[in-house]
Amino acid sequence: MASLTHAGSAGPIRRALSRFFENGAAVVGLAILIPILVLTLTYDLWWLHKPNDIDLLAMNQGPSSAHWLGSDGVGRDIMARLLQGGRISLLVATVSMAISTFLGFFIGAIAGFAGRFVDGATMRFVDLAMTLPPVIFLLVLASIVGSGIMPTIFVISLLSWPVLSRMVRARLLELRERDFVVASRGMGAGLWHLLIRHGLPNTIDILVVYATLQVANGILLEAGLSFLGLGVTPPEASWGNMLNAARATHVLENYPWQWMFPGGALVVTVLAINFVGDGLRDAFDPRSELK
Amino acid sequence: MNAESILEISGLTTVFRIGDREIVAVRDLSLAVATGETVALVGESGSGKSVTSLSIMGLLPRGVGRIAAGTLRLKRKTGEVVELQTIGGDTLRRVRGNDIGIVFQEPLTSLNPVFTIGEQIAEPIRIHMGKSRQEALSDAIQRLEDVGIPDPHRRARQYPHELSGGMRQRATIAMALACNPTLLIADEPTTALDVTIQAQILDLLGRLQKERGMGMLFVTHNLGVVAEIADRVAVMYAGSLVETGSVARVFSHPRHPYTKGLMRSVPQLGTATLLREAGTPLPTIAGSVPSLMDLPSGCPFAPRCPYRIEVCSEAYPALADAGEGQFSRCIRWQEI
Amino acid sequence: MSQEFLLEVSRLGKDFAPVAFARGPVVRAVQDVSFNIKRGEVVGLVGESGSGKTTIGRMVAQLIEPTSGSIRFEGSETTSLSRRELRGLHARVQYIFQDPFASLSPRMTIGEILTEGLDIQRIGSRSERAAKAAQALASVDLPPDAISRYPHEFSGGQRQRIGIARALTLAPELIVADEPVSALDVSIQAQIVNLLRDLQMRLGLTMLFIAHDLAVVEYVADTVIVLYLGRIMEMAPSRELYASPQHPYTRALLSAVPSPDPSRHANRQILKGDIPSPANPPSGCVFRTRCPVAVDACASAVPPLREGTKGHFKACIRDDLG
Amino acid sequence: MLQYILRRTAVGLLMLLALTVLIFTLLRLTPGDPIDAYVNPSVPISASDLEMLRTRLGLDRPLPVQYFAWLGAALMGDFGYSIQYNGEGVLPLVLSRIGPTILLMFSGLVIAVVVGISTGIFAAVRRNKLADLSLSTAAFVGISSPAFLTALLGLYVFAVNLRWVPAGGMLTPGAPFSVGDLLAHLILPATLLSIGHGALIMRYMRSSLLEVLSQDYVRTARAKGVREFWVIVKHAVRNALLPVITLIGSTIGIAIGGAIFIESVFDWPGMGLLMVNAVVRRDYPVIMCATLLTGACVILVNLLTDIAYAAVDPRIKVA
Amino acid sequence: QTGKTIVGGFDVGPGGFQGNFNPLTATAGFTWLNTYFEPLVIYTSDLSKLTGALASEFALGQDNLTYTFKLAETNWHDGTPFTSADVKFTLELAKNAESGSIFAARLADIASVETPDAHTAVVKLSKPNSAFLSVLSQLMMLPQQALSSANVKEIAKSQWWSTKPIGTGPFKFVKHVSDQYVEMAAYDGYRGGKPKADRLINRYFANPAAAVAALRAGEIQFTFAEPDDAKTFKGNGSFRVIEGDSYVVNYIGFNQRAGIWDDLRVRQAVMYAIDRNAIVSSLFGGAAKLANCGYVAPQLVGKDLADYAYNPQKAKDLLAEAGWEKVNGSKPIPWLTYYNTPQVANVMAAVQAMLAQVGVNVVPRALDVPSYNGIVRSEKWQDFPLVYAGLQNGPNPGSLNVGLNAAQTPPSGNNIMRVEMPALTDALNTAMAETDPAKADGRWQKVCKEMNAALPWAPMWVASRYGVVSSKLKDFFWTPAPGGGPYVSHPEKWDLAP
Ligand SMILES: Nc1ncnc2c1ncn2[C@@H]1O[C@H](COP(=O)(O)OP(=O)(O)OP(=O)(O)O)[C@@H](O)[C@H]1O
Ligand SMILES: Nc1ncnc2c1ncn2[C@@H]1O[C@H](COP(=O)(O)OP(=O)(O)OP(=O)(O)O)[C@@H](O)[C@H]1O
Ligand SMILES: [Mg+2]
Ligand SMILES: [Mg+2]
Repeated sequence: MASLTHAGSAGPIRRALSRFFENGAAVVGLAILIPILVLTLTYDLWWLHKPNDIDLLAMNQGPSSAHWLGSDGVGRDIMARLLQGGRISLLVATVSMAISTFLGFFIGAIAGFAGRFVDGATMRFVDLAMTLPPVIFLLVLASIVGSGIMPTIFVISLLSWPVLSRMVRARLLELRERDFVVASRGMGAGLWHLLIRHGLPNTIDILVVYATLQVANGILLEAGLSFLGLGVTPPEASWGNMLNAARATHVLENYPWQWMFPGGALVVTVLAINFVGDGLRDAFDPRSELK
Repeated sequence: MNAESILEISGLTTVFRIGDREIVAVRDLSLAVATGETVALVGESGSGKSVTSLSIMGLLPRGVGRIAAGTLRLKRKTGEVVELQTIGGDTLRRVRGNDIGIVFQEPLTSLNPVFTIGEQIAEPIRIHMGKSRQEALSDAIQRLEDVGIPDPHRRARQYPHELSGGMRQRATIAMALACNPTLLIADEPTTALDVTIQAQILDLLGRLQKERGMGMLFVTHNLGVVAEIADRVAVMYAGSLVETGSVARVFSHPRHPYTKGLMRSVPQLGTATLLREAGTPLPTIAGSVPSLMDLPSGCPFAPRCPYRIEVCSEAYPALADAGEGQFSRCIRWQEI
Repeated sequence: MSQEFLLEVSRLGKDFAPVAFARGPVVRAVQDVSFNIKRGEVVGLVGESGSGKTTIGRMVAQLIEPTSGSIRFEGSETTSLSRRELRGLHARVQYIFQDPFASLSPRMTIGEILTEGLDIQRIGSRSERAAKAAQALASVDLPPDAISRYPHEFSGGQRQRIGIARALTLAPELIVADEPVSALDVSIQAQIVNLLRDLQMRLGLTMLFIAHDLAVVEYVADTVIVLYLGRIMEMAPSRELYASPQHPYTRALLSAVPSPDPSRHANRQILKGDIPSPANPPSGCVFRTRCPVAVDACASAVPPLREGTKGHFKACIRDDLG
Repeated sequence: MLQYILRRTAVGLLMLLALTVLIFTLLRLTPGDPIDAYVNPSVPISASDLEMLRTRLGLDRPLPVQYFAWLGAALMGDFGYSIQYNGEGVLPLVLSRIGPTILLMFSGLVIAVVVGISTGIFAAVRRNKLADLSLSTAAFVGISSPAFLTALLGLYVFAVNLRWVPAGGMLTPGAPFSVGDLLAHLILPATLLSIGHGALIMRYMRSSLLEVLSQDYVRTARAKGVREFWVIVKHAVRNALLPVITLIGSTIGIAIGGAIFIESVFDWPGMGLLMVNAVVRRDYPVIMCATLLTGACVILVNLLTDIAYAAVDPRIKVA
Repeated sequence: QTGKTIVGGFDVGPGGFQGNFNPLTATAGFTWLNTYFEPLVIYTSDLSKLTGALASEFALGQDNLTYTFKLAETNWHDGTPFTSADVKFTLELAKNAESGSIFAARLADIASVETPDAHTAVVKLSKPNSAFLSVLSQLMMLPQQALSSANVKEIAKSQWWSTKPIGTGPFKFVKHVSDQYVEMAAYDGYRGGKPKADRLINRYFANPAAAVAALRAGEIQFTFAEPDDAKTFKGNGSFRVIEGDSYVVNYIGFNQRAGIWDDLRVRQAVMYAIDRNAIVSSLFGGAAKLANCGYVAPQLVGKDLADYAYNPQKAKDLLAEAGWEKVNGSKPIPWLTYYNTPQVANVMAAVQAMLAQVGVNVVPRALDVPSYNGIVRSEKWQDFPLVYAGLQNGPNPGSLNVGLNAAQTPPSGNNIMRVEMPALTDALNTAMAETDPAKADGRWQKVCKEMNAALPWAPMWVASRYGVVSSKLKDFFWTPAPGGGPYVSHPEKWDLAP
């Protein structure tokens, strides 16, 4: 009964989180991420410039006391655009993450739990989605649905779920044979019960990690799409379309603040999210439960 | 060092670092293995048996486990006596596989899945006996034959997963014996096996040990196995050696309440029917094995002990000499 | 209640086909197995690893479908049930697992684990379910505060108790216990065996007790079935089987068990060779390749399971052995 | 084995068929057709001038007719003519681009694999030491940097400013072919391409090796007296490579069509560039053929990965 | 490798047409085509008038219908002489839509082509056409001996164009490596003299920025450059920046069928709301001319046009009068463009902000060319209520006709904004029929006036375009002509300093 003398009873999620907070890099990631989130979400309350206010008299100016991070080619404040862009990039990344996580989980879960036939059919579908050359898929999809925030979200979500489906399916195929799931089936559990009571909690590590990394991935994909001119359309700011400016050599060379700040923000944010994701992976790793 | 001993452990204390705490996995363990002798180390899961064998081999996980105290003296093939806890690097490497062979519990996981059986057995032969690849391989086939594997030429070319459990365990034994070590450590070599296969392996080990006159440290948790194979037995509980002596002595007159309880709680073939028909429950040891993270003060067995008195939970008992080479870590050993 | 037998298994067989899209031999895990269990009886199923014990247990518990043969529960055939009926049957047969670590979901509290079956079967209200869970917990000697804890906070023996409690919540009539003690520490095994035996007698449970530890089976079971490569070798009342084993395999098995009693070591009989692969079992008697007394005839036909003395069956053509 | 390959091939062919239907449908849902791509809107061309061109290309027929016409011809090995490239045969065109792409991919992959695996091993062995931390951080930065940004900066720094390497293309135009020239053009894009993959491989290798190092058979190797160096290189690395092979396989699959950023920044005449141009120009025959070919490559690579996996891991039998 | 090799990005930017080798389907790319093919007539290097190329002399008869061309004495690259038969062959092929020619509609007025002798060609039109010679300037002469055997219907798909074309220009085709470059060698027999460069290479670039990078890296000697990139070369002694008029008027096109632009006051309000001066001086760095109609050339503009000077208050008032709140209010109006340059993105952002100030909510959206064309040629008015586009307005002022004449409404023409303004159509028809150069300007001024008053589009400006040349490249001539020309550029004189 020795182990019963432990005080309190932390659930698996709480334990994972406490492991997470022991991970230095992950905490650093979080420490970077939280201020970025707070800043992007609140900037309009405290920053006097608006992201789309043009000032043709103050174009391409370097950082100054008026424009902390300088101004862009139409005299918009880079700081305001950076923060608004962050908001948009994070919005796109988060929403597309939610959609693709949802799709990925359910498709993978159904393949994993619903038996051979469904599994085979679903997985061929997933294979197909993965065989599609991403460039063509992206370009074509983007020209069909157009560009802008919603289409970008749509495109990114559609591009990303198959990977998750595969992981979820693999986990559930294995889970299906695990004793506690067998026990549940032995008590008469149906598909829905298994999915919600066992499938979901036991893929939570995959989901959490995927979701985190997918946010990072989403930011990168958005940037890539915008770079190709397909993502979030200007004048709405996003980190990707701000970076697009660096394609012009003169901007790259003469107005480094116009791309360095969004580029830096993007890399740092993605890096921080990756740190967090990696920390979560370790924290939620089922093997760490054994220790 | 005693003339006959190959291995003399005295006062071995091994600790593990877990987070910012240290746990004592083996505490003040003294034990000797003589040439031609089989010593069994028994105890329940987590009692420190494997840690003891790993300590001897210097294979404690780096940065996590370390020998905190004690000496481990080994008489090498050359007759030279070394202290295993102090030598390191190359010398230790030359001891491993050459002077000491070890067989692990899980034959599947302790064989490398991507190399053939032959290659894996040949490896220590090449390292320690300086033979060529070809020679080593034919030696390996010879070793496979020694451990009773039929058709050793074919088997040598196969991968671990292509062999049955018993066959794999024979292969790991062949590997441990490849360089004719003077000491064999067998860490629960039969636990993962079926009884009929276990009987084969025990028979094999017993025979090989006699033939070669090796010393053998045999780790197990099965008292039946101890009786089958060992000359002397050492019983561990929660990291401590609680009782040691010749098998005959300990089995007929256990001097520690844990040993006694353990022996009684295991149902015996033939007698179990009587118990069932009489409706008597099996004798048990109350409670469960304590976690090393929070060992009780004093005697670790005290909370479960029917002979417990107050002092038991105050002081860690010393190993008391019960005569005829039998020792017990119980202050009331005489009453048992 | 008029049925003599709670469970009647006849000519049960199970083949495992290779997984989807892969090729490979069919594994004949269980072949032609027939036995009956009376209400309140404990039947022990012993055999070495891979002999098909778990497969039989799972077919009995309706966790997998037999390839052939029939399983009758209280006289009614179970292999052709509708989903609804199957769910009802699931409540009446419960399973206890070998591995106390794998059998409890690490993501659920003990309370959730114990009420899961009641939830699935939609039995009782929330509070009734909680009460049943608490009662089950008490019956396996665990403290009530365990209800809000997670499995990792318990030792192996305690977890096995929880697994037993879970099986009890649905008040089953038949329990399939699949090696319930073999993963446990020696000093805990006896506790769990006692608990199971106690519950069985107190609640009048019928039990299929699977184990490879012959001594434990001897203590628990009224009738013992010895399996080898998916087939029954010998089946007899426990006392008979241990006192006078008839089949050469049973004898070898009993003799191979290591014992602290040195007198038993002397006439030890060690079987040669390995268990053949169930994907490619020997012709005729599956044991003949390792049998010390095999004769040519053993290879030609599968020996039928014949009743010798009353209730004592064996599948061996050699009647000439003592 | 042969049967396995045949079966996989059959499934693969069905998949390709589905792929063509999918792409065909998607393409026709996009606004604009090849003729629309042909005219600069600021050039005064009247629409009637373009109609005949449209008819010439058969774009006025109903969609299913066009699809089956395409499929029928494709099954005969005739993939038609490129619209944008003045009637170049599609198949030779696409094939001529697959070489450069494979060259780029392969070089990038070789760099990524060599660097990724060796640093991965190094980091795992030096777990949590300074070397590990800095390598891991570098890998994280590599994973976190958008490919187009590194490509742009790389081009700007190494080609435009330092002039170490040419600023794009695969060969110096007009110059006779020389390996040195090819390598000079190749090195920068290949290196930049390898960053992301290399970083990913490094991370995988590190964690995979860490896992393997805790396996029993590694302990067994030590117990045999194997030198630490060989314990890692011989016993651990080979096992640790298994998951990395899968990763590399999936990377190739994705990368074949995905090197687009590098190809477009460096004007590398590969599939990525071809496909982007084909989509922008609505060059249907080229898109169809390229999709089919990259799809086939992905399927082939997946198959090869599975076979390679079986070759490295004797436990796995493809059958 | 010996000899001088000039490498350039001659097909970069809006004047180029990478990968097109068939002059019959060329809408641009004449800068390059002109190095190996030649038309009968060509614009002078300042684009002010037409002069002879393969036609050493040309004249329009009194009937305003008969054109007589005296042909130059020269040979094709394969050595066969160039004759009037080639002219007849080329014109007939170009007029035949079956060949996939995009000149068919523009050459529809040709009634006959006669060849009185080997060095004279006479073309008769069915009705006067002021744009005829201008069209001919883009029609490269093709060798009859090489193409007459080909099936006309297959000619558009022929590989001849990109493998072994034959022209009369100063350079001979050597090879084309798709998506990489086209290589030419000097044609020693060129009638204008042996070219100074031995080889000429046209490198292909995915975008102007890549070409600029190559230029800076010293790999090429010339390329088109985006205005902002061009700026960075200013004051750099190793490069020369060429600036010139683009001849493309940029406008905000009102979809006349969208319903929301019906009221002239709304269109005027758009004009007043945009501070074009500020945009030109800041975003264009002054390198653009304000347009108040489709033209900026002084001889075409005329006097007393409304100047629509920036006046946001007036714009608001006009909108209020027109009941804009009811017509559209603040609903977002998609604003399409096919320009994907950073400069245009900035311009549109600025305009968006200015329009937002007066209560017109436009949302810019940049598309690729086919999507844009596909959308604006469709009938779904709500998809393109507003565009930002350009249309060539010179050197032949008749270019605008295709975009504004009611008769040119798709599918027949390119009047994508569906402008149907009878007065404007009349003015255009009159001007198009005027073959007398002396009177033509006046006619076009009328068109301009009409545009200025009725605002079928909101005309914005004509911007400058830029090329950048390495100073090693001597005697190089380039000007940002629409579609790349052609104009007299003397490629045979281009030379490379060591
Ligand atoms: N790598 C390790 N890190 C931390 N603690 C360890 C480690 N290895 C062993 N221990 C601790 O040492 C104790 C003794 O473990 P050991 O493996 O020796 O037990 P054992 O007697 O061999 O048990 P078993 O019968 O299960 O093999 C365990 O309780 C465990 O907590
Ligand atoms: N799902 C499955 N797919 C394929 N083969 C299986 C499956 N389950 C069991 N088998 C095979 O069927 C045979 C019988 O297995 P089973 O698990 O019933 O044996 P067991 O007697 O319970 O063994 P153990 O003592 O190891 O638990 C074995 O050879 C096993 O490999
Ligand atoms: Mg152990
Ligand atoms: Mg089993």
